[in-house]
Amino acid sequence: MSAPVLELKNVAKTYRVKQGLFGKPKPLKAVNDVSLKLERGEVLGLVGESGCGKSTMAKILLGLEAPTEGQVLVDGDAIGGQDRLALAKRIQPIFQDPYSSLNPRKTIADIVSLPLRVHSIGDANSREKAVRETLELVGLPARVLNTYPSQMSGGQRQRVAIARALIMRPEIVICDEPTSALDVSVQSQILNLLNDLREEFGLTYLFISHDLAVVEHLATRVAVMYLGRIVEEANVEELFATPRHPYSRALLNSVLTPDPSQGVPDTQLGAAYPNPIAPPSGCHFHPRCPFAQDHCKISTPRTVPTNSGHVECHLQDPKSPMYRENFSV
Amino acid sequence: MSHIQDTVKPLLSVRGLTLDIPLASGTLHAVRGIDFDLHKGETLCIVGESGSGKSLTSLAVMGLLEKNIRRSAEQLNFDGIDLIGASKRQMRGLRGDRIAMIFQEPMTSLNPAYTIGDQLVEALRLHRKVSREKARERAIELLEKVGITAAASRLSQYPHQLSGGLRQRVVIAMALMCEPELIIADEPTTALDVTIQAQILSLLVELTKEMDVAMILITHDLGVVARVADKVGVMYAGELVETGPATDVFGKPMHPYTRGLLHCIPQPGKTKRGEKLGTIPGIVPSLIGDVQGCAFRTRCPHVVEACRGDIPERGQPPHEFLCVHADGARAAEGEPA
Amino acid sequence: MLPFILKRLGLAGLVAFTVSFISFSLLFLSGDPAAALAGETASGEDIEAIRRLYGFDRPMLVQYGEWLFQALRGNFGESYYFKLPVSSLIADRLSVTMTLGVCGITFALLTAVPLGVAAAIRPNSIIDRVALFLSVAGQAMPSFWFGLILIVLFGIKLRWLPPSGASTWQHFIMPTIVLGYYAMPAIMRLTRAGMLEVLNSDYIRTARAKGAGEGRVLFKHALRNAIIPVVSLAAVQMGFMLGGSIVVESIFALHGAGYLAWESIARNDLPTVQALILIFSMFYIIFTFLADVLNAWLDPRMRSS
Amino acid sequence: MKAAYLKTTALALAMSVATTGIALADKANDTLRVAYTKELENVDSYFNSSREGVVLQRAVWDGLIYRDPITNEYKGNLATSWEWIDDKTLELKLREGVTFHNGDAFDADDVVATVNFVAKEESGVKTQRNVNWMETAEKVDDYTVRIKTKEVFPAAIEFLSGPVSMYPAEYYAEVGPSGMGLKPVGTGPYKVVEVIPGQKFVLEKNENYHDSPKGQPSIGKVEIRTIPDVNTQIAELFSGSLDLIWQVPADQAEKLAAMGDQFVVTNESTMRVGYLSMDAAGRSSMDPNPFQDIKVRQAVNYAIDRNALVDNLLKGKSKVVWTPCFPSQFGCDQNVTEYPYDPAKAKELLAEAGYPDGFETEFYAYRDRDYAEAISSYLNAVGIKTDFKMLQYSALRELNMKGEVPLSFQTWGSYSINDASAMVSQFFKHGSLDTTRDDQVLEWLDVADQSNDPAKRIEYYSKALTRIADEAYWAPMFSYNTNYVMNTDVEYTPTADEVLRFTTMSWK
Amino acid sequence: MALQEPIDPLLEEISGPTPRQILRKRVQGHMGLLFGAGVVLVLLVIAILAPVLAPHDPYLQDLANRMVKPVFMGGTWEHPLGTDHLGRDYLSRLIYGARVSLLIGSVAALISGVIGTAMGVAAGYFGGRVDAVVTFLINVRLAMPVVLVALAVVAILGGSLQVVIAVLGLLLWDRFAVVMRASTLQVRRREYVSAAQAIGASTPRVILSEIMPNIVNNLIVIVTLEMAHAILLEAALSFLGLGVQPPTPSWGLMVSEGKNMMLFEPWLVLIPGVVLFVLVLAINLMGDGLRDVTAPDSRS
Repeated sequence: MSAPVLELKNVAKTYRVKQGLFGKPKPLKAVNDVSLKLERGEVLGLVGESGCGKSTMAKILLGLEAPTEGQVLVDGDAIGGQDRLALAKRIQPIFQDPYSSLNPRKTIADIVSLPLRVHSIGDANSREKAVRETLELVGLPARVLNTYPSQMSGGQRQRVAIARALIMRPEIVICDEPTSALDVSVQSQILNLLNDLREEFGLTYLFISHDLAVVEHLATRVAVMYLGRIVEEANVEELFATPRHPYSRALLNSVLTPDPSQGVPDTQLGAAYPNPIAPPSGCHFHPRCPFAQDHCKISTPRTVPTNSGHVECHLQDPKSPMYRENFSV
Repeated sequence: MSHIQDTVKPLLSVRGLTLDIPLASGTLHAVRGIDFDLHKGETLCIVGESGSGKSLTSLAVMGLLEKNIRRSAEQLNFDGIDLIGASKRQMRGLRGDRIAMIFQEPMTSLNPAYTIGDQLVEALRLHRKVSREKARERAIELLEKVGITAAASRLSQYPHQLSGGLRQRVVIAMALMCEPELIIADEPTTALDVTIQAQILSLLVELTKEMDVAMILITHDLGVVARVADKVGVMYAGELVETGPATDVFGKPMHPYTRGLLHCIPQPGKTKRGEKLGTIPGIVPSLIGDVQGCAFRTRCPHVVEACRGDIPERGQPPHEFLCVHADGARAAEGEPA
Repeated sequence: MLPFILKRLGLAGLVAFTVSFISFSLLFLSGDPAAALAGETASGEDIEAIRRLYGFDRPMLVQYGEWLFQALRGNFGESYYFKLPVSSLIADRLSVTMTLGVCGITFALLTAVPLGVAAAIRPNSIIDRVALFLSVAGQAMPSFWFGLILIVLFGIKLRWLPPSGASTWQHFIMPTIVLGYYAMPAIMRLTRAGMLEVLNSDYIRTARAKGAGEGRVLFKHALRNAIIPVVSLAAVQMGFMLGGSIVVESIFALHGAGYLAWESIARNDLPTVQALILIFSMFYIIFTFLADVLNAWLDPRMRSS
Repeated sequence: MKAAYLKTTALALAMSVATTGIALADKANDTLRVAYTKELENVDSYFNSSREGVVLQRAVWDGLIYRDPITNEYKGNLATSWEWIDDKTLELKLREGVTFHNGDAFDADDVVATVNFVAKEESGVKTQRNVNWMETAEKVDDYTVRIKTKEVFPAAIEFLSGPVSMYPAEYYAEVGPSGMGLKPVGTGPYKVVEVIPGQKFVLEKNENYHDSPKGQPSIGKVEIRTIPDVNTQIAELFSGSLDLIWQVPADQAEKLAAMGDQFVVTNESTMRVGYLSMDAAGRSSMDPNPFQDIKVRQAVNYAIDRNALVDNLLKGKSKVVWTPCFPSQFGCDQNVTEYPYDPAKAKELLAEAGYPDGFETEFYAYRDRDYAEAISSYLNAVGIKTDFKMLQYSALRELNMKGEVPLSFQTWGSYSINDASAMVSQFFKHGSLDTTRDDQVLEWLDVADQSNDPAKRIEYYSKALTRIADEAYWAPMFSYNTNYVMNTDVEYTPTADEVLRFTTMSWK
Repeated sequence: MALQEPIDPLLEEISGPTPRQILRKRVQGHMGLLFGAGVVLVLLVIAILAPVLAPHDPYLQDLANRMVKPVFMGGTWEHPLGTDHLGRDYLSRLIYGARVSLLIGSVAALISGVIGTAMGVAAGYFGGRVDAVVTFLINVRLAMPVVLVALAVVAILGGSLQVVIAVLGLLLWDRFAVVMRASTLQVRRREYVSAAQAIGASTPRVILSEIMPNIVNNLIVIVTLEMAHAILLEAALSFLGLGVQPPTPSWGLMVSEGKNMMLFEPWLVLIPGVVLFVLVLAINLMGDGLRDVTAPDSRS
């Protein structure tokens, strides 16, 4: 088996955060010892509440932030050893807010051709040709070339952002909540487009979203993140069918399908999201976990392999006193 | 779109509500003659995409529109009070007392300069002659009711010291201080995480049932609507294109737009993983200038010439819709009529 | 709160130190203070003697170190011109400048804040336009010119106010207006912008939705938040004002610290100039410090952190 | 200070808000209100060097001798008679029965203490030249003293009747110059009752003033305020809160005079002479240095229309001057070469000197910006392009001493000392300020300065002045004048030495 | 190859105005900006064409004709605005004075703009220690009393056009630094900056091509305000006698020179004062206007 197209080995990112205006800076583990593997053509859905470290992960993968610890490997090569330009050819981003991700002072042609110009690929003519082709690819006519982002709707802008990400034909695209700022009717267009492009070019996606319905629809694998850690990772079928971590279950529960026969679900997540600067002891999830017992407050759960991935929960760990056989929450 | 559900007089009755915004380039017809009734204890969800006019509708009921927006209606009646003709003083008396509002952004809808306690007590002391102590007691009672622990000590905290979810609970408690008869909640959970969203929604549902409060809930999220609403109004380009009980609207969506929306969202279990989602091509048309015919026709797969003319009301109360096609073109999509 | 204050104080001290060092170096370049001291008739030898007597022949850093050491003990040396301790000289003059500064900032706040609030309540109304014009015109008006015009108008033509001096409260009216007018535009604009922003904020809508009356919304909910940045600005302006009172004091013959500064520059009275630069910057530093503390107190977000 | 201000504020408020607080002419209160332009550094006359200080000195203290400003005749003041015992010793008999303002009696001890203190260089008297000619003073008896000079010093009488005033020995020993500055005590016609340094002085008539040639004071109180801006002074004069201002620029004085009978405007000449100094010695870094060429210096002299400057700018009793001294000064021979305005000749001389297109030079000044500007305009007209630099006096002086000034417009007031040595000897004796360095001139001036024989002095000053003019070392310009503006209640005739004498003022 | 059919009805929206068209429209509707820019333009033309427009040599003195009254006060057309205290033509000096004021304003603003922008952008972009240092320097600068320090330095170095410009340029960078820092911080958070970085664009490229175009509107506003500030300060320095040196015709100097006769010939002060006021007013109006028309979300 060839090396995974993207691999994270024990990646951690710690910020020093000032508490209040003049407090002493305290460490904030935004990403805490994360290991992941992504095969070519896969779509990894990364889900979790705001503040769980999803966006920091995206930044690390894009080379915008250096990990404090661990390695990121692309096709088996460590990112640290590659220069940013080479990396940029292989990993490209699509951001959440199409109103903020396009420079308002540049024309669409400028925006889409920027990667080519940065990497000094081709001359003006060949670049224009590439831009036209890519725009066509994402369903935008060539006449948008000389318009500005402010003249476009949100969906069109997101198409431009996709065109910019694809013009270099990268292997991996980091999609950071690419549809959360869009209306439902536009969201489906973009999701379809992303799906089509993946098939066409064999792209690998890291798809960050808080919308589990979307993740279920698009992803092949899902990683659930909580307070900087991946608490469960599995094939999409397995995770949605038999979530093993209580948090995964709570997330799945909170998906509101448009079914009037059901009421508002009870997530059983008591307290609010904890302060990441002072994470709870033991299993970070214990204050909100309906199954939590004293053991969870003391002992940090181990990573336990599952059928298609792994999970971090005492309930799933045969070596833990809390282990319950064949338990899926 | 009138329907007489029963002989009980509705708490809120809206007929032909129209909101116009004069702009340099012409008049923006933001809301174009919408009708609905709301009875005591009922929850109405108005769902629509951005720019459909749903938020303006809620502000119009509250009388909190920007000064430059022109409001007119054949009828805008709250418990026998004509809100269009009401004086400023009368409106002030209603707001916060009998009609309360919950806004979208819990981070910004509380005044950062005052404590939670001050802000909770304010509405009550404005409308009722209650002592500070009594008001405080009521505030503590309500905070506990919305699930805030150690309520008494929270009163002296400032908004920034609370998380988003807690703030939205405070806002809800604030809305309930005077035991209103109507709560208008404008996207109350959009800014929150999915897990918190579920909590806040169930809190709202429980409280409105318990206190027999009518609620208008504005949202773009069909999932929320389905789970919360007694009645649903689907809004598009300033019009309510389909209204009816939630089970009817979701069970048998009549308007092509409603069906389009439902097809757009991936529904675990229903939509096949990875398959193409339904789309509604195009964008919402500009509402500046005269708008003739069906506003959805630019995006409707069933558009015919007649869509440019007057659009008839179809269906039977309580489930009605606006379309030239008698069945809302359900047959054309191969759905059972 | 205490660590905040201490840290802020430390920073203020460092700023003051840097300012004093910069100004000391600048003045050190100014050439030979001995010649200035010696006066019109001194010979070259006299000047040499004075140079040695005062220690002007030593390296700059040594001189600065000594100056700083003495300054920290409140001793700014002796004025070359008056032969009096600089500290007592300045202490004598500061009251006029402080009075002027306090009157000026009060005048500016009393005119600018109501005007800014009125302008924000009705954007694009007549009041808004008048306020905007006043502020633009205010920024464009050279203060020396404005002062001269006031003297001609009120001091001479109308004879309502005394043209110069500081002996009665009437003497302070024109200088106050000239000095205050200088700070008014910025305060007015900030009040207006702040009020506009606050009035568009969600919590104002919340207050209205509670049924709060317009007055309550404006003054209890909006102004309280809009005024927070104004406090800082007023402090900054007050600092600038004291430094900028040079022009006003020289026009109205007010014997304050600003006028002393101008005269001392003209007389090459280095110890006085040096001390004044330090004291004016200390004022700025102290005012901004107080404003920060006041802000922290006004703004619960800062208070609790 | 603050308390006082608050008190006045409260008082003003209490009195009435309606009255505007402007006091009208204060003849009724017997108080004369005068303005100073400059802040006085120290009232102690030995520790200030300004004209304002001289005015106070003459009012508060007395010298041993007095020179009548009109007749120039020397009269006894604190001394009743004096006599040279040898070349360097002057014996003076003192007036008896004189008391200081603080009640101390005046006698020989006071003279000895004063002279011995000020003559010491370490005492730091500001204007050394006024005192450094004295060696010591010794007491002969209670009312007789001897003053020894260091060199032969013919101008001693002049100095004793001018800047050297007598201080109370015990009081001065106790409080020193700074104490004297805050609470001055003298024997003069006025005593100081209030000093706010740099801002305000209040003088009160000395009822016990001795029978001095200065005369008896008439006005009861004099209030002097420092108002730096002439406009403000005039505004205060208009509003009736000042009675007398002086050193009023010519233009304003003219306008005030034209206002008819509202004000009395008087003009008097002063000893101050304005001149252009040129780097004839070639000390500056200019290369080639045109001013080393006599033709260039003559050209500069010819280029300027001194009459136009005097007629249009200085006006009043100013005169064109051709010598580096004021014409009334002893030894200031006026019979020297003159350079009438002749721009054509100036250009011609420049061409002969090798500058047919003129040249460029820095041009410095420290006061009277408009005069300097007018002069530079004349120079530009003949091709001497000036890079004009206005500096503080001390800065210019420093440059001057370093010899880095090629061309400058300067002035000299001779401390009102009516002797040519007070000016020409100051600048042509190879001191650091000498821009010419002519050995011949030095020699002649040494002879003139150190002789007690008036005829010999005149002869040698004349030689020196003639050579200076012939060589065109300087371009002397004009003498200054002062305008005095009074309201019509005040009776005063100013004198030519630019000193306000309150004693000779009275109410009409 | 098209995976998606072009969605045409949707694209009707693209016919909306370009940013440039919106800008033009806003500019056309902004009276303050039009007036301000117009006046500045006129004065600029006057300054450039001064040798052509001035009826006399501004340096030519005529001591016999001093302080001739302007034509509207009974003077003659020979000197439409009269003459000054050395008999120089006031109109000509006023015209040449425009050169000095505009030169001082623009060069001082340029110098301080370069310093302040470099500092502010660096602080905003790099953050951390760079930001701490820049913020400290800004604090130091703000704590220095400008007028006092400028006066002291000019007194030391002697007033000349170059010195005044340099002093003002070196003193007035604080607002540039503050505003550019804030703007950069704001823009830096935009996702297009992250996008450019993720694409692999170098830091200079990101700053120059992604950040600068989006903060340049703020920069222009500050340039105008600081220009006005510098002109006023120069006038104040000249008024106190420590600014530009004669015979250079600066408006501040003219007020200062005219001040002596203010009570008798008020026009000597009024004329340059009014012109100075109008110029600064116009520049400020232009700056305010530019801020209004380039503000991202002020679609009225």
